[in-house]
Amino acid sequence: MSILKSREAVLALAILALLALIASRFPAFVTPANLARVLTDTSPLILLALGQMTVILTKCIDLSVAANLALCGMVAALLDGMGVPLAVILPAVIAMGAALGAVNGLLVWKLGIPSIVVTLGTMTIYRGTIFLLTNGAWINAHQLSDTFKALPRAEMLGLPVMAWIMIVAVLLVGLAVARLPLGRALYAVGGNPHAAGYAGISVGRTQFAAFVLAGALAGLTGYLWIARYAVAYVDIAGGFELDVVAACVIGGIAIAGGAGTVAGAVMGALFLGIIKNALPVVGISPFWQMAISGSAILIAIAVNTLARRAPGRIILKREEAAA
Amino acid sequence: MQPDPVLSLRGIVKTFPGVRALDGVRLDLFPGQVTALIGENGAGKSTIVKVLTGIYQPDGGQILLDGQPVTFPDAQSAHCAGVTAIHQETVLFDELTVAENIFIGHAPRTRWGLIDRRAMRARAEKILRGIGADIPAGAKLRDLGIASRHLVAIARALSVDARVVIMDEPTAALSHKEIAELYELVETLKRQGKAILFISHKFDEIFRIADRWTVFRDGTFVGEGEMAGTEEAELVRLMVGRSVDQIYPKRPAQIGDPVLTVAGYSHPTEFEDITFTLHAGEILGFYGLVGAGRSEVMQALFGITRPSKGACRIDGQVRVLRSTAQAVDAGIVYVPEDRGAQGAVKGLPIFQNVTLPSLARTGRAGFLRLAEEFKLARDYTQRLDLRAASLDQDIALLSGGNQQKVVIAKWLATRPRVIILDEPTKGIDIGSKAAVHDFMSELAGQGLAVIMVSSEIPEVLGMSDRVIVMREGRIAGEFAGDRMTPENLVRAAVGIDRKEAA
Amino acid sequence: QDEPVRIALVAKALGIGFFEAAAKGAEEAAAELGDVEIIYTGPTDTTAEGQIEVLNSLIAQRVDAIAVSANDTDALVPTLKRAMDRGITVISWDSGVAPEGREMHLNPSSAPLIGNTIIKLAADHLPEGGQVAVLSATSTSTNQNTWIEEMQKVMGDYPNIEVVATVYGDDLADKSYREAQGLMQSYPDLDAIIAPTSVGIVAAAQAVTDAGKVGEVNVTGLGLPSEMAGHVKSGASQSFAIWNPIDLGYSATMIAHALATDEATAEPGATIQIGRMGEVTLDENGEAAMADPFTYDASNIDEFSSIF
Amino acid sequence: MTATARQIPDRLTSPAARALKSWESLLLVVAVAIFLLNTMASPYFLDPWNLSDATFNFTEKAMIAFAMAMLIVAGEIDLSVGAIIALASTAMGMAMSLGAGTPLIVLAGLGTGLLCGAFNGALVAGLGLPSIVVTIGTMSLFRGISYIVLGDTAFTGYPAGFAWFGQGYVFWVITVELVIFTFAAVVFGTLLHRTSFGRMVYAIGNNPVAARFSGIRVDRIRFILFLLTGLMSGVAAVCLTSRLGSTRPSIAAGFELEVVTIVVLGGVSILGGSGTILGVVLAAIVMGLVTFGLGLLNVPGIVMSIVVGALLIGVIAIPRLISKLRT
Ligand SMILES: Nc1ncnc2c1ncn2[C@@H]1O[C@H](COP(=O)(O)OP(=O)(O)OP(=O)(O)O)[C@@H](O)[C@H]1O
Ligand SMILES: Nc1ncnc2c1ncn2[C@@H]1O[C@H](COP(=O)(O)OP(=O)(O)OP(=O)(O)O)[C@@H](O)[C@H]1O
Ligand SMILES: [Mg+2]
Ligand SMILES: [Mg+2]
Repeated sequence: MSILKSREAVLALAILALLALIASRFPAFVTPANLARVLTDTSPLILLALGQMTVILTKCIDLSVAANLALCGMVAALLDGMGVPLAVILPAVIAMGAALGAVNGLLVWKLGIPSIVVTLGTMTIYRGTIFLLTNGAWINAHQLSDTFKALPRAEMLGLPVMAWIMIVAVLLVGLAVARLPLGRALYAVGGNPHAAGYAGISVGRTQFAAFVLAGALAGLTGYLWIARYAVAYVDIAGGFELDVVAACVIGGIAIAGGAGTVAGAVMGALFLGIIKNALPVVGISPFWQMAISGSAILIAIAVNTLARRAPGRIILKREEAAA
Repeated sequence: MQPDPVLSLRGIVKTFPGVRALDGVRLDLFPGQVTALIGENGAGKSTIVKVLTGIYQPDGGQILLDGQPVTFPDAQSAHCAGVTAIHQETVLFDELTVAENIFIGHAPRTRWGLIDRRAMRARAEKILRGIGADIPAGAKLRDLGIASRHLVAIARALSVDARVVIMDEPTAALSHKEIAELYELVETLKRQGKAILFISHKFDEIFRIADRWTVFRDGTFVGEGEMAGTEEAELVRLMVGRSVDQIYPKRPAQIGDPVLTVAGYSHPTEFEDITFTLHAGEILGFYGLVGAGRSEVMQALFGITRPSKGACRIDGQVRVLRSTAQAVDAGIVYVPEDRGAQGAVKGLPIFQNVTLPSLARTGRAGFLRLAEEFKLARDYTQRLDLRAASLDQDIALLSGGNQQKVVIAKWLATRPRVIILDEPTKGIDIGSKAAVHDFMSELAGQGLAVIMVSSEIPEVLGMSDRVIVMREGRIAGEFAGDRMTPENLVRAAVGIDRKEAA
Repeated sequence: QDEPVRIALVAKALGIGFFEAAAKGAEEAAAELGDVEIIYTGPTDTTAEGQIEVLNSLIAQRVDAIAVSANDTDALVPTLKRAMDRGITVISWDSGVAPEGREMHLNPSSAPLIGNTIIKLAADHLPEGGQVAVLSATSTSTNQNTWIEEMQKVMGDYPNIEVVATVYGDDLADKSYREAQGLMQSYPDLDAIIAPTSVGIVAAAQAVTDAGKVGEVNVTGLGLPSEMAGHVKSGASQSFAIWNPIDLGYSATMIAHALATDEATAEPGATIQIGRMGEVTLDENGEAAMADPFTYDASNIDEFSSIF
Repeated sequence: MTATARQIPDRLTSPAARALKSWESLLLVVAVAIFLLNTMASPYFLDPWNLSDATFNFTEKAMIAFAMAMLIVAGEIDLSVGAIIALASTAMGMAMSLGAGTPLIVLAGLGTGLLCGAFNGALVAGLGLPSIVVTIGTMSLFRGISYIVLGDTAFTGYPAGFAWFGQGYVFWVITVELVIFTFAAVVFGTLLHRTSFGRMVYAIGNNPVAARFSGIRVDRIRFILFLLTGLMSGVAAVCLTSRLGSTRPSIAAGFELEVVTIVVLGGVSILGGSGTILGVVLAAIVMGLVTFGLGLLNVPGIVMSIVVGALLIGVIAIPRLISKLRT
């Protein structure tokens, strides 16, 4: 009973039901190999959803994650073209993503500009910067070195490294959110910003930290994305920011801040990822896909929000309880 | 003989844009003693608390701890210095557990820098047990009731090894059972040699637990002394700058015909079978412990929540109230308990706050007429003796008491038949309180039917013609005339009769 | 006349290798003609609205000619009509606009020929017959749709080949990749993927490589030698075709110049000289075809991969 | 007790003095500066026909921005406006293919806009769901329905009379769209600033709970605001469809963020409770001038968007930075 009450459990059931539904039309979808593929494909969404979750927890939103990803990915590709070894590229793009996130964070923290405005602006600036870097040119598979392309697809224990990186990130973020003072501060800041100040938690600094984390994850994902799809151009992951927000919302992260879990974010992303991967496979016309994922988002929001609604204070005691 | 103060403030100055909240005040706190800080609304009491706990930085002056000057650049450092506070606002977080709420900001850590959840939980349980609270440390705060939350806030203040404990209006939201427990806690702390700063507007409790007093007025220090041998009237005079003679100026009113008749109002979870009649010119008091469901009933009458059963008649006509707009049309208005969230529309100027429910009257064909709005706002705010720089000033810039006046003005301007005042004087200083009471009497005298929800017995007894007591969502008794005694009210409110019968 | 003839070459979107190469060809034509200024521009992403804003600013600058590769056959028509009303020569190339919106359209090749080529490329490597699927660009891109239509018309010539699906990768690398993966998943016996788009073909080749199906699934269609070189060598793609985009940009510029300077008029049956490419003749729809598509495979890829 | 009553003045600063220090005056200065810069930068800028063409860069987005501004003042947001345009345009195409004339086609567009607005409104005001995520969902849903209807085809061949909305001129260089834009500005300006409805919108934006406790029908007003946004998206759909002369499901992609950018640049607080229609008008003009001026210099669109992004942050950040440095 109390298990059913948890949003995460409901979501897990929904995912299982979805898989069962797909399997009934297309059994091959649920083979372990294919599920591993879906997991790998969904890794970028999960990675970004982790960062977005921390940002949303603090009552902010980051619309610039996809642009950040694209810019970092392009820089990774350019560095690779210059012969920089991967061991240097990887920390460099993560740092760069974090720095771009820090720009958002600083504008929110120090100038108090609402995050939606800040990231709406930096979103176009970051993406435009890619154009300025390359004059719009694409970087194609043959221009990327083999080691650069190989890392995310190399397999370990049956799963590509890309998926392993995602899993490690989920565990690390999960641990940080549950066990680091900063992680707990995310909830405090989002749940009651006024009170957070009284508890000695700086609202701005916590939001800044969330933006930096989201940025670092976007930077990492930028490299993974470019290496996986072996092409870099201005429009990489265009519009992906809304998918990321949708994943968080489906995962039960309250858009008003202060409530939500890492497990929820991961499952929200998986839910979207499975739908996106399954629709082409089960032979649903491509023209139906958009409407179907839109409906899925709406249903998820309705279920999440209505379930969270406070059940009232219940002043009246039931007679037997009082006796 | 007086020990040396643990903590002394000298010449503290704090200014906000446009307001000098503290102007060179001093304050001394002594070990094992309770110092009461007294002052009108906006005198600067909460501001000094925030200066002491590192939330605000003073613009001038000195904080001396054991005679040594210290600074508290943030809440953490005040904590470390052993200064802890139960703030006027709740400092709790719904999505965190009880233990986390108690320790947020100073949680015990493991070697790896992670939060040591086991240690945190054990310590939280110990503190909770110490204050007699039976609350599981692992529960999420959002699952707790109001009283438990308050205990968590207290536990939080005790979670550091404090030398100075500050309590800013800790009893404002408590009923007298919890208040009694709080007094015991204060005694324990005193015995442990802690210095306590106690802020309250209620003189009975100040006289009961404080050893010393300090009075602020308009951000300045006006005096201090020993509680023993001090008269209430003297404190009031220091505080207000004049004497307040009559606190409950209830004038006998002409009670007229029934205006509002409520029959069998019920709600699935909040209240049941609420039945009463209200007459023109009458002040009907609603007493009960906090959480008895009085506000819930009033909000149902005002169309906020929908009753599942029951009927409501106004002037004999059955009215179905599905929205606040319908309630206002029917002539019922409600001055809410939660001024900040439900009363004032902060961000809008005073005059717009006043005319909000009367726009149909001040405007024409849906278009605004500013001149009419200013006229209406001026009429009613001046009758309530509002203190404001101008009518197009943002209401958020007013002190709490003055905001309350604007909210009352807003409703009077609709010329209602019934006005419901929910805790109209909660957190209001003694001078403003008298003004509100005075005004309530005047309204009743003019034939308005008034419902006053209050948790303060003297106020209920002093102002009401009749009192209804609620307990756990039901009417527990109705008292008028000679039967309106403190004993009867309290018995009904806590259900002593039932217990004795069982 | 002192002022140079200003010819605007409008791409579907900036940054795509194919159009960048065409721009090179346009510059080549300009150098040959002398006294010609090329304005190479386009929207950031492949939308009609973006292209209209670009066209508006070109109209405002009173360029002499506009040569556009359209993101939408119909949506550009009103704007291009306005351009023509203001005395600007308008032609379309690569991806056409409806006849009311331009004076003529330069097809890179004839649509039937392309339609036949793409299926032939697949069929040539499937002597026993088999299943093929089409990975297109957006569902709204005119040229893709025409080619696929033409391909369907000649399917009778390849009785053993079955087209099992048409999917859309929207000219986005990741979406195309996922769609290609989906195809291999849904049709385990798939023998070839035909992607008549330079973005799609690369993504599909990558997907086939990643799925370890090199040799099983042959990727073919239309692509750029520079982008496909690696995949041809790896065997993910046996062969693919394309016309030379440099030539296309060159020809479009030549035609735009001829029409703008009234050296030629655009009417059915008219013949227009296009420098080193010879001449084209307009059909009754005002369309002309530049040249046949050219097939690239392991034997010639290195020669071209450094050019475009 | 009236004996002690003191006089409280109505105002301390005159409305004129306030206006001078307002966001709108700042925007006006920015607009004039950009106008002068453009005049210097390109010889083609100061030409009535070119300026008239330039208005197309913002008129449709601005029409929606007015309704969106009211919605944002009330503390809500609608990210589905671009998708509503697509669906409304599809409905118009269907009406046309069923043989409807221009008036019916227009009605189909406006009606669809209203329906979409009602759907959003019902989810937000009726069920109490957060608008930002609801409209992220309906954004996919509405456009998705367009894709289901149209697939890879397009509606073309709208009647000649229909072209008037997006391509017609009322007088000399004054386009029909510009007239609709101006009319919408006046109507929304009046609605927000001169009526009780507008006042209630501000009240809701500042404190929805207190607004409800003041007898305002908060949910009904929210619903109406979504209806208005849907309606204006329908109007924009009519104009855009007429201007393009055709309908595809990808029409108006990315409009929502540009509309929100105009609104925010116009000084409307994204947190609700403040902002003016005049600000939105000026912001639309500033955006139009920037994009058109840079377009004349053949600057790629993405570079323009950098400029717009920087403008958005800069215009908000610089005053704050200055006041921060002062203290
Ligand atoms: N953050 C702030 N910004 C501006 N003014 C403030 C701020 N905090 C307090 N003030 C002003 O400072 C003065 C003192 O406020 P304070 O909260 O200390 O009063 P108080 O004595 O605690 O009153 P109450 O009894 O109502 O709690 C008031 O005039 C208040 O309006
Ligand atoms: N479980 C709870 N969680 C959060 N807040 C609560 C809870 N119970 C009560 N409160 C708050 O405490 C205050 C008093 O509670 P409530 O209004 O229910 O008491 P009441 O008996 O109706 O009347 P009164 O207003 O006289 O206290 C209100 O502001 C209410 O919002
Ligand atoms: Mg206070
Ligand atoms: Mg109450």
